[in-house]
Amino acid sequence: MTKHINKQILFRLLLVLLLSVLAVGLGYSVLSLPLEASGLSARVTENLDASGVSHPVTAVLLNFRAYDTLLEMAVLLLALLGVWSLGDMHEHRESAPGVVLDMLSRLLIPLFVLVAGYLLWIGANAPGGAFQAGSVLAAAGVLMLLTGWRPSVWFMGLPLRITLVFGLVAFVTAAVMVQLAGWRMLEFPLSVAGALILLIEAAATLSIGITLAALFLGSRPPTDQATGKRTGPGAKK
Amino acid sequence: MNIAFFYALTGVGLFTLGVYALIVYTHLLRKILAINVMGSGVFLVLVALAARTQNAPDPVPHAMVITGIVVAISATALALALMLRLRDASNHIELPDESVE
Amino acid sequence: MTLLQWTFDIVLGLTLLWLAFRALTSEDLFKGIVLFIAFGLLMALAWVRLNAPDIALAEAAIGAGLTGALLLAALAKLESATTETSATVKDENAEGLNSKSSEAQSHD
Amino acid sequence: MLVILPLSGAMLCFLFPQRVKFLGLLTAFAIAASVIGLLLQVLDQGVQRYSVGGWGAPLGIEFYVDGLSLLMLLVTGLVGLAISVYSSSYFKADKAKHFWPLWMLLWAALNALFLSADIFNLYVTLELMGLAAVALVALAGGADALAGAMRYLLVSLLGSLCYLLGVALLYHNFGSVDIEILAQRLESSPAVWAAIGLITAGLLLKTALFPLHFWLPPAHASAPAPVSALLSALVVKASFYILLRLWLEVFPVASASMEQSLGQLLGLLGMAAVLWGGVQALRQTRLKLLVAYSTVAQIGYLFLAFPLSNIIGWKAASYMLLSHALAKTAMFLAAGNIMFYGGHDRIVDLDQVAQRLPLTLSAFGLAGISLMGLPPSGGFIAKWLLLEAAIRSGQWWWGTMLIVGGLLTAAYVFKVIGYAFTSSDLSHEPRAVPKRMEWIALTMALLAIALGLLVPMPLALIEIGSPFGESMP
Repeated sequence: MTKHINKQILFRLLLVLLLSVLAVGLGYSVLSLPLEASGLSARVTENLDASGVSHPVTAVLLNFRAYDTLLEMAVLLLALLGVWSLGDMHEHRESAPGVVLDMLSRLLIPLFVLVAGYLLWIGANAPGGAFQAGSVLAAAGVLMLLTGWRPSVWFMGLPLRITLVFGLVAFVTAAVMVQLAGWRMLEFPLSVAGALILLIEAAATLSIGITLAALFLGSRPPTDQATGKRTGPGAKK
Repeated sequence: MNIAFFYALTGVGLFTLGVYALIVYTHLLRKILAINVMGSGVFLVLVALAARTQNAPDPVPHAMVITGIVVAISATALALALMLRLRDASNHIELPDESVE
Repeated sequence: MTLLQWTFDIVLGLTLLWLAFRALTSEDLFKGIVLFIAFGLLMALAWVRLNAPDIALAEAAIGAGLTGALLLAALAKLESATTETSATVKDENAEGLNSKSSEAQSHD
Repeated sequence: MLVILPLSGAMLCFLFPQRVKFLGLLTAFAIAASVIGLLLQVLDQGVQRYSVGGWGAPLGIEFYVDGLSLLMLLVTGLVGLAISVYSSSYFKADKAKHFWPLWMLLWAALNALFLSADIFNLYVTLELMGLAAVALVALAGGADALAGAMRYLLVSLLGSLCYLLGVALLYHNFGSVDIEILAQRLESSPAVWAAIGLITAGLLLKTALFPLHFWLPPAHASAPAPVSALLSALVVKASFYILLRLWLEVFPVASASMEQSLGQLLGLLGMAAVLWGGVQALRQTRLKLLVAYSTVAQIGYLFLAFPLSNIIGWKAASYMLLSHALAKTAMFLAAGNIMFYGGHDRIVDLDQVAQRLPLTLSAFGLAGISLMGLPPSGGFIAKWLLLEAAIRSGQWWWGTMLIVGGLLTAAYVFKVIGYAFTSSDLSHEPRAVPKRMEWIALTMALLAIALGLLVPMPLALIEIGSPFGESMP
């Protein structure tokens, strides 16, 4: 046993040594970078007018590099699919929410939803946007889940799944539509760019919010038997 | 030296710290934390270096990091669910030791 | 750049490193997670210092808030089940040792 | 289009779990058709470049299709189609509901990866691919599969974060994440070296080259059979593809001498992988673990091209990749059939499989021939090219590896086949294997052999856009 531990200390020391070398090397290489950034800010500013929004980060996320964002929505959906595919965990019994939490959530949830809406709207011109708004929405959802609230069984089937993919669907539809209309994939013509981006962002916000809240809930909602379609019998526990 | 570089170095530090914890600790929750710390380190490098100039910082890395943060939480959620399932199935919160040669 | 800003940045950076270290090495997992959430909030502050308010918002909401909630929920589920079943799992999370030692433990 | 299609398929499958099988198969055929469409287009017009969103390289993201990426897309299409058909019989309804959307997302990630010419976009596709693969492994359920999936997830995340840090350094040095622009601007600097190191390490981890292979056997062996086939045939190759791409186009500019020594190192690791994987495969008592270690060994061959670094070597590596993808698909599917039939995959108890599943066993044997590198298989051509490359570059000793590796492969393939011919009483109640699953495995194996007869076609294809540089000096 002691020999084991000795070996382990040795192993750790070696690791620390190795990683320090790595850190110093990386640090050196970071410091060796030119002082002037050679990034793309100039180009972004140049093309900002053509993007349909005036906030540069939103322009990059939803126009210049919208394709990345599209794939990222797919990643988020994938995470949820992955979690659901793991099947049901055994149910974790929650303690009844205290009065404070209950009161607090009554106050906070509408506020969160408002903030989410505001963040979404402002995203075109100032810091904010779909991801921030979506996560605030998710926070509201998590609070609701914490107070013991569960969505109605009716919602857990197809409607929930539709909401979950809504953002990605909007994105993909936009991509295909502009292509059908003769532009390139995900090329948003200036006249409609602003509206289109807002639309995609709104859909994305909703999906992100619900997806994140669903991730918090963990396992798959208890409806949705193999027969699918209708809300499963005996879904109530 | 510029303050941006200082933050970038902090990022490098966080990255290495994460790698260390990822390798050394066996509890899966800790490994997941370690991955998250590593991620934060990488994001910090990415953004800090964008702020090297006196002008407005480069927005492209910012967008990349937002993408990265969402990817990170997706991965974390999947990892946590996997950990819970693994515990249900095997009653362990660590990985079996088959790999260490 | 003023001296005050420099000091602030340096203190912030070092605190970040220290918090991350504490979060990863603390004996108690719960404490570790709480420290990690604090780390996330300070990261948001760092983003603000780096002129990246978008990321600051995303980090505060996603990085600290939701990740923290996910982690805490997972920990709660872990522990509720652990107390139900057996104590074998319990001692391992306090143990920061390499997998080899836990194997050795299970042998004796 | 190649990305949008599987994405839409995934969403449809997710929305309508009752019809997953139909929707999944429909999407699979549609994807295959559009890959062929792209093939015709490239054959007609040469290299394709497409800027998504119409912004052009430094600002927007670009697609780039040359011979190499086309070849990868074709393999993906072919293997993907086979897996889709196979899986339509393999999974029961409750698993199928999860399998199809995940698989479609994985397919989307693979296509996106092979199309992309943007290293940050590649990071996103890597993550999408990794998470999808992990979720698919976990689909098998059971402690082994879950542990394998967990380890795979952690390794995969570590790999992609290393990669991302490398990307960050490159971006901040040269202000672009487009491969072509980087290739023009790159010059040697410490940051570039750090970036190359990080990216290479991250991708090697994901490709499971020898000392970093530890996660592969548990993950690949415990996954459901079609998933194992996907992982070994495609997912591992995807990170290898990125490495190859960057190594060929971006990194050589940095410094020739450093590249030489790094290449030698990779070659040595590859050699170790061939030996270690072969020996380990021989020692396994479970069929799927054996096949998984065989993947470790075969990945080693891919890296033998790095020290040679001439055009024939690269071609050999691509050919190896192609034939291994097909042969390994066949092998894992055959193993899947055997497990489906007997309920286990203990090699010693593979009694009478030869009589009862003749098609499956022939598939296994034929795939084995290709892996061993016997003529007239695809594996033979690949090894032949590799040998030629070794001799041309005056490093013939790499060639000896091919023989040793081939012998090891022969040993473990015959070990399985030998046991399959023994006759003893069945310990399990056998379950009938759908004919479709047997035929698919055999078809893939035959294709792997046929690759050896159709050499000029893939080689001509790969020449498009000359990804390996100009021909013969």
